[in-house]
Amino acid sequence: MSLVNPTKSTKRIGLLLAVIVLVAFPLIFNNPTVTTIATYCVMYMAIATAWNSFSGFTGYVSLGHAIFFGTGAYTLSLISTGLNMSGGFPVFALVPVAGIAAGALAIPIGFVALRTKRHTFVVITIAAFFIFQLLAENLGFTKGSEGVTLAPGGFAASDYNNPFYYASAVILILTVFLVWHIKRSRFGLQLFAIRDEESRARSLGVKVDRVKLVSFVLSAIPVGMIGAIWAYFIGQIYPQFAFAASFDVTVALMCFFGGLGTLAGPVFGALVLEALQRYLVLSLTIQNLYLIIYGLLFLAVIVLLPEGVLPSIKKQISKRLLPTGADVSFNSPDSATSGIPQASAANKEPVKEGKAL
Amino acid sequence: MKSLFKRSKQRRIGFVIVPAAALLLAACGSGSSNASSSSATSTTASAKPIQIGASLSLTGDFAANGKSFQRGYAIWAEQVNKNGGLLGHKVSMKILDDASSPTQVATNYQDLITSDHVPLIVGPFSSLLTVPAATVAARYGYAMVEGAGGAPGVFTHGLKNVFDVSYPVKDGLLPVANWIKSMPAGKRPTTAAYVTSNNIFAQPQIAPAQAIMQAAGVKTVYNQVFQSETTDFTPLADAIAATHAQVAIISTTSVSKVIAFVKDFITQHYNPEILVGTNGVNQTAFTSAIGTCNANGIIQPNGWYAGYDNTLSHQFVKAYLAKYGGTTSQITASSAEAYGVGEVLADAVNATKSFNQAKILKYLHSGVTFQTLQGPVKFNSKGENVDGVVLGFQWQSKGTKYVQILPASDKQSVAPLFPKPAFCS
Amino acid sequence: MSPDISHDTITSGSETRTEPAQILCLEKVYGGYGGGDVLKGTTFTVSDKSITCIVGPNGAGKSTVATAISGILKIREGQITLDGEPIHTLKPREILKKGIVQVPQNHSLFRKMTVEENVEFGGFLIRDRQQVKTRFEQICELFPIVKEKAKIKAGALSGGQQRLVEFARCMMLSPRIVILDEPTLGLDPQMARSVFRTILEMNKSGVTILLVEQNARAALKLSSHAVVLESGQVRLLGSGREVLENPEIGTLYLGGTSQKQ
Amino acid sequence: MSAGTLEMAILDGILTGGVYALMAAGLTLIFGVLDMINIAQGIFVILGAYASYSLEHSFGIGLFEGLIITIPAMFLLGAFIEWAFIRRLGEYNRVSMSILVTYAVTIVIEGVLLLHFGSNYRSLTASYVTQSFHVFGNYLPKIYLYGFLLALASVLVLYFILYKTRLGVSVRAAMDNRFAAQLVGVEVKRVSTLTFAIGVAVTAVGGMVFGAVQPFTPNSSYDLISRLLTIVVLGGLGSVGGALVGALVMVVVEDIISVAWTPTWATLIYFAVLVIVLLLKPQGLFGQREVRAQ
Repeated sequence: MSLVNPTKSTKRIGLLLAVIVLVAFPLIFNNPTVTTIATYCVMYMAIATAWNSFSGFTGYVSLGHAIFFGTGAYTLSLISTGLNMSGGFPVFALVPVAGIAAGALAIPIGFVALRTKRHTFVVITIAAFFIFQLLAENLGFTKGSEGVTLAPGGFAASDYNNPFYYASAVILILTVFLVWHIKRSRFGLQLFAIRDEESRARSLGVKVDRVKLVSFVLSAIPVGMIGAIWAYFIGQIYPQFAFAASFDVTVALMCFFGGLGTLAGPVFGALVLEALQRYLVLSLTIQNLYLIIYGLLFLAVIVLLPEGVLPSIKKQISKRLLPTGADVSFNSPDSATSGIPQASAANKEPVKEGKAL
Repeated sequence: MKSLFKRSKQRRIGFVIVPAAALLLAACGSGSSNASSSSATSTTASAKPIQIGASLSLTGDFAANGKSFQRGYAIWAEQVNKNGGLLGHKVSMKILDDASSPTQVATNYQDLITSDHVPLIVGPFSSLLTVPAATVAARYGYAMVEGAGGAPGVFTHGLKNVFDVSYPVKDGLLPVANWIKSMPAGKRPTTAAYVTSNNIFAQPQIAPAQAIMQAAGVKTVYNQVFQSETTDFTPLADAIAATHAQVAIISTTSVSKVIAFVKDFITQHYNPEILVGTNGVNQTAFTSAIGTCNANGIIQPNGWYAGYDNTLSHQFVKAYLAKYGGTTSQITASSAEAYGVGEVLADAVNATKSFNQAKILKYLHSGVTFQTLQGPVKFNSKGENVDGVVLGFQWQSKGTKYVQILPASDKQSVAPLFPKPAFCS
Repeated sequence: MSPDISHDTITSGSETRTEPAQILCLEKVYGGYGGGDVLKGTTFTVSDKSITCIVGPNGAGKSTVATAISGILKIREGQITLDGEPIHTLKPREILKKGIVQVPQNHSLFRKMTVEENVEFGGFLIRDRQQVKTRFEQICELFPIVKEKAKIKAGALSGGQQRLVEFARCMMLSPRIVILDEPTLGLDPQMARSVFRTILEMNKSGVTILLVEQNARAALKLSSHAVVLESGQVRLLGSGREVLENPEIGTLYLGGTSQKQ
Repeated sequence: MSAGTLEMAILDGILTGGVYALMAAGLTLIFGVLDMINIAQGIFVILGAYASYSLEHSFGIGLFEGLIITIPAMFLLGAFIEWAFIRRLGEYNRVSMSILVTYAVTIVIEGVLLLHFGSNYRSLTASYVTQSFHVFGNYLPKIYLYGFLLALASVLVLYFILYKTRLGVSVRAAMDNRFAAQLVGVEVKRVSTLTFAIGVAVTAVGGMVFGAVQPFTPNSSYDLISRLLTIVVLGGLGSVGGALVGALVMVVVEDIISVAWTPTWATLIYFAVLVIVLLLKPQGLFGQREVRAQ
């Protein structure tokens, strides 16, 4: 993954390398603790990529994607226990079903929540989150606060984690592929237009409501599928853990850390932060210190690298390698080729939002 | 000027590299410890020390109890070492923090078993974390003796490696119910109000007690389940007060909620003849919040308290005070539960003369009775403690003394304050 | 000042004085939002009591010039001077105190407040309430709409009416220079004409006007001076008429050659 | 259930709602002027409660007297946080960034509180905490009444600042149109700092009453902040009056459902009410209708 102005071929080689590392990792590092952490990392990489494809691309911060995680978890758990499945690989066949359930649920939620503007959207997703957590706690068929226990996977103890790792890796690859496609498609362009200035996008004929809803639903599906794998992996789900309040903020931090709205950012952020957090918790002897370290790390990143780690590094490196001042970063306004009058090239007025409008 | 600028940029990038390095360290650190494997079956006296692994909630929602557990385990390890260790090995506790998360608790036990190769593990805090923890342990054939996973849900999953040294949660209110049942008809209260939080520890206690009391003619006048998200308990407490129920039972997992109810009962001048809280009543947080004098007469069921007359218990209390100082009233039942876990595990190891998990599992399932500071422990096939005794405690002497009152037949029990004296303020 | 801006003897438009003083100068100004510079060495001056019009394509930095002069955007390099004194280091309110007032492109009224409150807000910096009252009476005479709609919420006015209230508000401080950013944007032709008329009146009352206008043809006719901006640099300076009649500029920015309409 | 119980539930709701209104008023002001979502408001309330606790336990300073110290202290903390972090947020992605920054602030403060106080429940005590007035056959807890009156007084002070002072005029201008306020000479940066600081300062009062009414730990802030956010959105972002109404609606709806039907579904019904209100009126009960830009 070359960071600087990668050409098509280096990009491809980088991507290939990344996939090889992803596939080979549990074969090389086969310590179960490492593969457990790796499995969670891959899960969060997929979740962060999916979350970012909606919230990072449109600027609508969802704090309710835990709903889809929980829905996926409950779908797999309830169906597999309902059918008395005895573990093993067949249970993974329910993962796509969980994705569909999450996606289907995202339609009405998105339809309602996306009618509001950004600030309100954040809060309405929180409200929706609580509604679903409370439903899971109180409805009969979810088994309430008692939770649902699944049949154990039944895989050999020595590489028990591998099926879950590879299932998550498949979702990760599919999600990254999907988001990569979205990013360079007309659809992606519309999402970015909404993020930068929704009213202008609307006036340019973007079907804003539909585009946002489709993006919301697409981002829910991988989250639901990972939720299902998680439930099977952990073996038992309770409402307060399947629908976890801190889920979305954690994911948002990952996306921001790597670089919101970029493709590699969330993957990188999830990898670093998930591993870092598990490492800090395992290694710090003074309790709660990790909270402080974690928080200060973020404040420092926000102050020093406000665009996130990857975009900032990219900028620094490109500045150093291309000292002429030609700007290769994707966020900067169009570079000027002086002398020639250009009426079309420079049409990007700086966005300044008069907030009362 | 320019070089200064550059240097500062480098620092920024260095800052970013730190977490990435931490990740690598995490991977390498766990990987390299593969090398140190402990052959644990040796019984020679000069054997090398062993680690006993546990994951506890030292942060997050269950942190307060998790820390009590940590103390209990620590004192147990100290006592074991004082008596020459386990099969001649000095023991030390390796405790990881799971931040009250089931995901982390599973990772932690996996790490303890596969990276640290601990020969023995003991359980986490909270029924919510016990199943994920035991599932991982079962995968590697480890027995998990635990002291805080007594909710019915823990035993219905066919796990063959869970052993709870405490009494089963669903039995919690039985002594109170049986006491009420045993009262002469004229004296016996006739109405009861039940309120419980929607929680696997709190909720299962209500129904068995309610059944006994209803059979004894105690009418249920209020019975509600509330959400842990509830912000304002006053309307619930007021509604209970308005029923003038003679028995009020509040089942919660957190001291904050029982405080909220009792505070409101005080302001409403509602004085039930029997007032029971299933959790937190013995804590200083409770008495200091409602006022010591107001605690007078309030009852809590529990498996243990510092005044418990049992040789093992005395040893524990002495060791606790020596290590952590303070007064006996500051020793929580959670610490004792953890200590009890250690006692059972040590007995099993000593009886089988090995750290072999299969042998230990077989022994724990054999139906023998263990003696612990909480009294006798005997496991049924599910791992529940069928000998588990639930005691009833009550604040007496204007809230200055916390004494055992139930079961009435027990020689240690003193006469209960009945009806409960009116609140002081 | 800089030698390339010495050809301001050309007169046109409403003002026909010779050698007026240069009150506002921008010298090699660099600056922009977040990502990079929008202004890349912008240099020009504004003559006292002139109407100076800035034209250029989208993204040339016209509005950025306006926000830079009023101090809302801090410039990165170069300087901006008023009567020879640098003002780019000052806070927006200090620049305001010096008599430079901006009416920005997007609607800048307090929508929840009445027209009266809005206009009075123009005198926020005047601490003497009595003085604000007096000035408000004067403004009402200049802008009858303020009196007419005094108690109406500003958000309820039409686009053109809002513009006039914004003008009225900016006059509260008796400014020396008024910067108008796209004052006729989104207005119908009749309303636009009325706005231009008001601008001329303001100018006649002694106020220097710096005008950023998309409707370049109409604006240039009105202007005494013109600045052609392109990619943050000044491409051409001259009188309004000169620019209007420049064949290249005409083709590029004014939508066709400069034939009389 | 008797009729008296329902009346009591409503009365309780109004008294408790006043306290929530105060905490939410700070949040809504901060939103209005700074155009940001302050996730840290919850932990500020808890910090306020701990501040009162420390003064009471270490120096024997009473709850109400302690406010003389805690209010300015929280004001300064707010000013510092605004200066150190909030000011650095740009216009771009402001909502997301503000959530992240204030969340980071939250976990740092939470970590510090945990290090210092541990995770055991604490509560504020005073003789009047468990006392009540006997009026019309009902018992009215003193602390709720005091808390309500204090909250009311604080909201009145906020109103006075907003509508009768030059700072208030600036604040309202900045809330209405930040850019325009700058144009007429309002020092928006200074106003932002002051607003944030005032918004945080009221949590000293909110925290004191919260801590007297229910026990708290450093973890208590998360439930609180989700409640406060729903209150300000229900009332209309930026509207202090809206925060008052939103808080009352929240608590009263839950209390009535709890008593008249079941506490099991009370919270869910409130959230459902919120969603329905926002469906019908996306700007909240007292929010200004959003006007599409150009």
